[in-house]
Amino acid sequence: MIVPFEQVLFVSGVLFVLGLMGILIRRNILFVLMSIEVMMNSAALAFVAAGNRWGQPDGQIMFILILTLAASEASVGLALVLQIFRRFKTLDTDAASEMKG
Amino acid sequence: MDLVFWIPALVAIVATLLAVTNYNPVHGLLYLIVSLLAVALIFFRLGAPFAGILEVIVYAGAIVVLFVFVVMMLNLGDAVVEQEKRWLKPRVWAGPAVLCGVLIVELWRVVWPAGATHPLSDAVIDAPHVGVALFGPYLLAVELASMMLLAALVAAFHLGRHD
Amino acid sequence: MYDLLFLVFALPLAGFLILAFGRGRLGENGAAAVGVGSVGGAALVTAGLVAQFLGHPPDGGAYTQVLWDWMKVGGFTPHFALRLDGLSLTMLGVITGVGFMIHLFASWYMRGDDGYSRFFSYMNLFVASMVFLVLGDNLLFLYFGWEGVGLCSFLLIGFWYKDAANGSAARKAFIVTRVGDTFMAIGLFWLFRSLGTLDIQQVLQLAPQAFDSESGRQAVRGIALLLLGGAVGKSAQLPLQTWLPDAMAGPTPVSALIHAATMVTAGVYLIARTHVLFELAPDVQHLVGVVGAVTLLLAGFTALVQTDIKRVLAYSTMSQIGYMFLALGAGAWSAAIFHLMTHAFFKALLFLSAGAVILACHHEQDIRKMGGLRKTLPLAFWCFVVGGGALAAVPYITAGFYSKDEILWQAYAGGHMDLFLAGLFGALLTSIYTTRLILVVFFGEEKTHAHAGHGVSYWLPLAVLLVLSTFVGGLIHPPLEGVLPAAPGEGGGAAQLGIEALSGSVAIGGILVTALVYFTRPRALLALAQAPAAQAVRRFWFSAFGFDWLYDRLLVRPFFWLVRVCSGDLFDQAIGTIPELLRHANVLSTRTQTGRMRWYAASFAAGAVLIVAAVMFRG
Amino acid sequence: MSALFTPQVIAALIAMVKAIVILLGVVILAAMLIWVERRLLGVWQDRYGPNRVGPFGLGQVVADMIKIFFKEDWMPPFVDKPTFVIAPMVAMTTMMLGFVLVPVTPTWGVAPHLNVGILLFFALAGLAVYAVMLGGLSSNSKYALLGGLRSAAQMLSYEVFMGVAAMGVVMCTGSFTLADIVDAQKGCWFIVPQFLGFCTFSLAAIATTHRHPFDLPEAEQELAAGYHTEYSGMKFGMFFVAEYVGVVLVSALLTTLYFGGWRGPFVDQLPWLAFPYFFVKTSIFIMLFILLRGALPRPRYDQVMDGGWKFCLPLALLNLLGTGAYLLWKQGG
Repeated sequence: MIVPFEQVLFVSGVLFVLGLMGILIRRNILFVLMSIEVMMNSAALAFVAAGNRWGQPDGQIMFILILTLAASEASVGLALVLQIFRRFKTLDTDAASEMKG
Repeated sequence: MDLVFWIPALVAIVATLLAVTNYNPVHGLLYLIVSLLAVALIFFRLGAPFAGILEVIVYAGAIVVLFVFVVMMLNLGDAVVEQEKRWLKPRVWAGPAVLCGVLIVELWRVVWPAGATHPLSDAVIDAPHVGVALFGPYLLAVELASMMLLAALVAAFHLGRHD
Repeated sequence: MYDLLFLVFALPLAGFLILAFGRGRLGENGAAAVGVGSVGGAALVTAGLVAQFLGHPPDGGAYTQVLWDWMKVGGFTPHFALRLDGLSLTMLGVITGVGFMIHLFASWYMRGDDGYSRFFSYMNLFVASMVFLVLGDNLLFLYFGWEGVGLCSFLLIGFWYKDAANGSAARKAFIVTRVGDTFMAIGLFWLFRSLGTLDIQQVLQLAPQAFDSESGRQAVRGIALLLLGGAVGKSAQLPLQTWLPDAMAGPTPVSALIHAATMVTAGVYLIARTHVLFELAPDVQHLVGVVGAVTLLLAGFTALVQTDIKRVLAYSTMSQIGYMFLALGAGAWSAAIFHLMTHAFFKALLFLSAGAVILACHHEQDIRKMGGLRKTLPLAFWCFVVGGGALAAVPYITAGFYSKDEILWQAYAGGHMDLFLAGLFGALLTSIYTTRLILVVFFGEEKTHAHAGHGVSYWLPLAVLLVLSTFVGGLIHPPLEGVLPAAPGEGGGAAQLGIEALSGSVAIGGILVTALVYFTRPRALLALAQAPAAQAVRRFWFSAFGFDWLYDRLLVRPFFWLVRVCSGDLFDQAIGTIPELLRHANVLSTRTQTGRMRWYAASFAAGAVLIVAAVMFRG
Repeated sequence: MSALFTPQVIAALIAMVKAIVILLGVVILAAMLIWVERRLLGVWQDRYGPNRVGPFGLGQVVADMIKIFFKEDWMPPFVDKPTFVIAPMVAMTTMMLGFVLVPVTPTWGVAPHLNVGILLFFALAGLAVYAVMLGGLSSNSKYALLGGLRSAAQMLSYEVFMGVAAMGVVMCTGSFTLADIVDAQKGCWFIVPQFLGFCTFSLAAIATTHRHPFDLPEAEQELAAGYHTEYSGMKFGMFFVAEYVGVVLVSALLTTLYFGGWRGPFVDQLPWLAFPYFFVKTSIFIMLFILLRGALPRPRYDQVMDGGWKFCLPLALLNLLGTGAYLLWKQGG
């Protein structure tokens, strides 16, 4: 007997909010990227659980798509981190605020 | 109480919390790996072994490795820990934490209403099922994903160059 | 062979696409190869078509190639079809043949220009549009090509866009012809409303019955008038003639191809194509002739006093197209098309050799600063002599004589004495200003040092057109029987010989008198020119009878005045408050753009909290 | 008592015993390998190798183990302690865990019927990278850091096409499960249809265990001892043994994937032949790896990376494409 669907969704929601909190409180861009990975992972968890709920493989397929998204995001994001570090000599997200209105 | 689900779930939650609040990037990443492995276990429990193993191979084995790699390349040292300590004052995290707490409570009320139970099944959806669906109705999505990966590859190559 | 008909416009179109998307990467030789080669290919296909047409004419004298259905709206299903008959074949020969020669010449003329490949891409697009204009079996496609050539004319007049004057000349040409195009569009709407079709053959068949009633006669009169308006605009006839002299701002090959040989004759083609409508409205047809006659006289007088070599030729073009209109008005359809063809030969020749002269004199266009060029530029000189001879219609040895004489004879034979006399007087004017131009440019003292051009792409087009401008061109008879109705005076006999003798002696007389006065009494000529009355007349003629001035006062200035008056009115202010509000909103919203990522993320989170709360409390 | 020993519990106990036996065997084998390698290298390089302690120098293993166990486990003061401790554990654990997959004989194996099968090996190999990276990162020393960077990049690169190469076998079998893969080789070993895959897989396997000629992370001349420069005592021992465990694991996998695992002549009639077949095949690969160390020079780092991305990856993809095309063709008739 597995837990009900709602409980898995709740766990996924908690993970998501933790990731969101990471984005809100961290100034270090590396941690921000990590938090984004956490959020994507929690979404993937919700998808896989939903796939189980309906007995369809679609949930896992969405997981795979999220995985590719996360991989692209991480590679581009980390390349940007290197660029930012090279340019501003810091990982502070607030340092890169040249687009402010 | 399904311990095979709840133990990894608690591990994942605690590890994630530690990951996003850690001062040291390397330790944070280690906690993140633990969290990912725990989620992979949840996947196994939910009858998605393929997703679980991909979570380990790609997430833990490739994406987080990239993070560690970047940390190694930047070679931040102890200075970054000091800096994080300065940045993570209660004044900074109190507000967002309260906001997130509200959100968690709300989510709890919305996704887990009292009395609502949709049981999950023990049935395993194996790699062949996923593969057949992936290269059948989702073929376009696969192509789009591959295109996105290519774009990311080009972008990362371009951004990562020394100019 | 007929199956290849579509190639005639597909090849230049492909050339245009290659050049346009190549964006100058092809280099000069590559661009020239594509640009000239595509038109050359079209010319080859046309040659094959001509051979086939003359050898084995298609059934009914016309071949139709349906490519696809363009659209389907209710019962209106215009086919995307090409129609080849004697008339369009003649036009096709002129467009691709003369067009190829001019392209070839242009590949020499334009060398070293920044926009070399851009030039050829425009030129190819022009050829494609023009071919489309004459091949379209439907007035809709004719109109499509009509606008296409207008666009290319605009692009090419303003080709050297860095000079603001060229840009305004291009705009002027575009706007003035647009007036005519609007007339034509309305005419087409009316025609479609009356007949329910725009297919040319059906229009020609249906028109006689459909317009048989009294109201029908009124309708066809209106339609013909509106079509005439379109033709007048495109062909630079009175009163929409003012754009053509300014169009000389474009490169000289453009003037040769578009503003002499092909595009400006589209009006003649249009009227010949829809001749049934004009025959149903005889007074409008006569108006066509009158417009042509007046234009040819005005342009002739104006050309007498111009000092810019290209403007002289531009006014002579207007005047020659006036002849064609005159012929159309007199019902001499075939003669008009015949003159169109020979005019294309000798006017292209004149423009190209004028281009050679201009380039040799380092982009000098003022004939007063030239002189004595016959020694340094022998080829250009002989081209001018032959082309000028054809223009002035020197009897029997030039192509222009055969066509112009045909026009005069038909006008006479059809009983249009007014048109005939105007044409005769115009012939005199033509011979005088042509002789003047040649004398001033090539005789007298040498005022500038010229460098003759060389290379096959320089002399070959000139040589070919030179040959075609002699009586050789006059021997070509367009296969127009069956397409256009016979003229009143077919097979003239003794009377025609008399007219020939008369017009020939007028032309020769004009040339001789001018040359005589120029060589023997230059002083008297100068004294005449210095006289105050003559000065006034000269200024008046020089400004082309003040049409530009008139239009400026009549149309342009009132329009500007209206615009100025309307620019600050109540509506404007009311509308102005909206951007003002937006600007304030913008200032406020830029405040929220702090550049801090956490701030944005926090607003996301707050939004998520609100949305989830809304979901929670809703149910 | 009978309630306690239900059939499931007994089965679980038997499985545990099997697992313990297999893992113990592996560790002992790995320890023995230290001696075997030194002796064999001695033979191939025309010298003696260890031959003083015990018969044929066999006591050398015991002596080394005693030394490593009882040496002071000293930790430099500048290291990041938690990660420094975790790194060798990860190395050892991931390599040992890999053996759960291997069907040693038809009946002996921890989880040869696991449904994700060979994928688990890739997951473990992916995690093994952390041992190297964390070791290099936590040591706070430039030799260790550079060594860790290099070997991490190398392992990541080679894992990519190791997976691609192994997918050829998976496609032929239609299953990730190693037991199925062995069964599928009843008629013909996969070395024949998957020769390109075998070549790339074995190359990648050597690189993943960072054995010679892919031992750049430890290139003594440039980087001292690479990522484990700062390690000593038992922690160093774990890295050291993990390397040999890796060699054994990779050899066993090569045997299973491409050489029919425990299959051999008469094995269906005489089931006891299965283990000797498996042991001999695996040993041959182990010897091969040692021979490679004795025979080949070490390539430059950029050559290693180029060889991986520009040579092996296209080759593995070609193999995969060819296999796919062949299978589709056969299916379509």
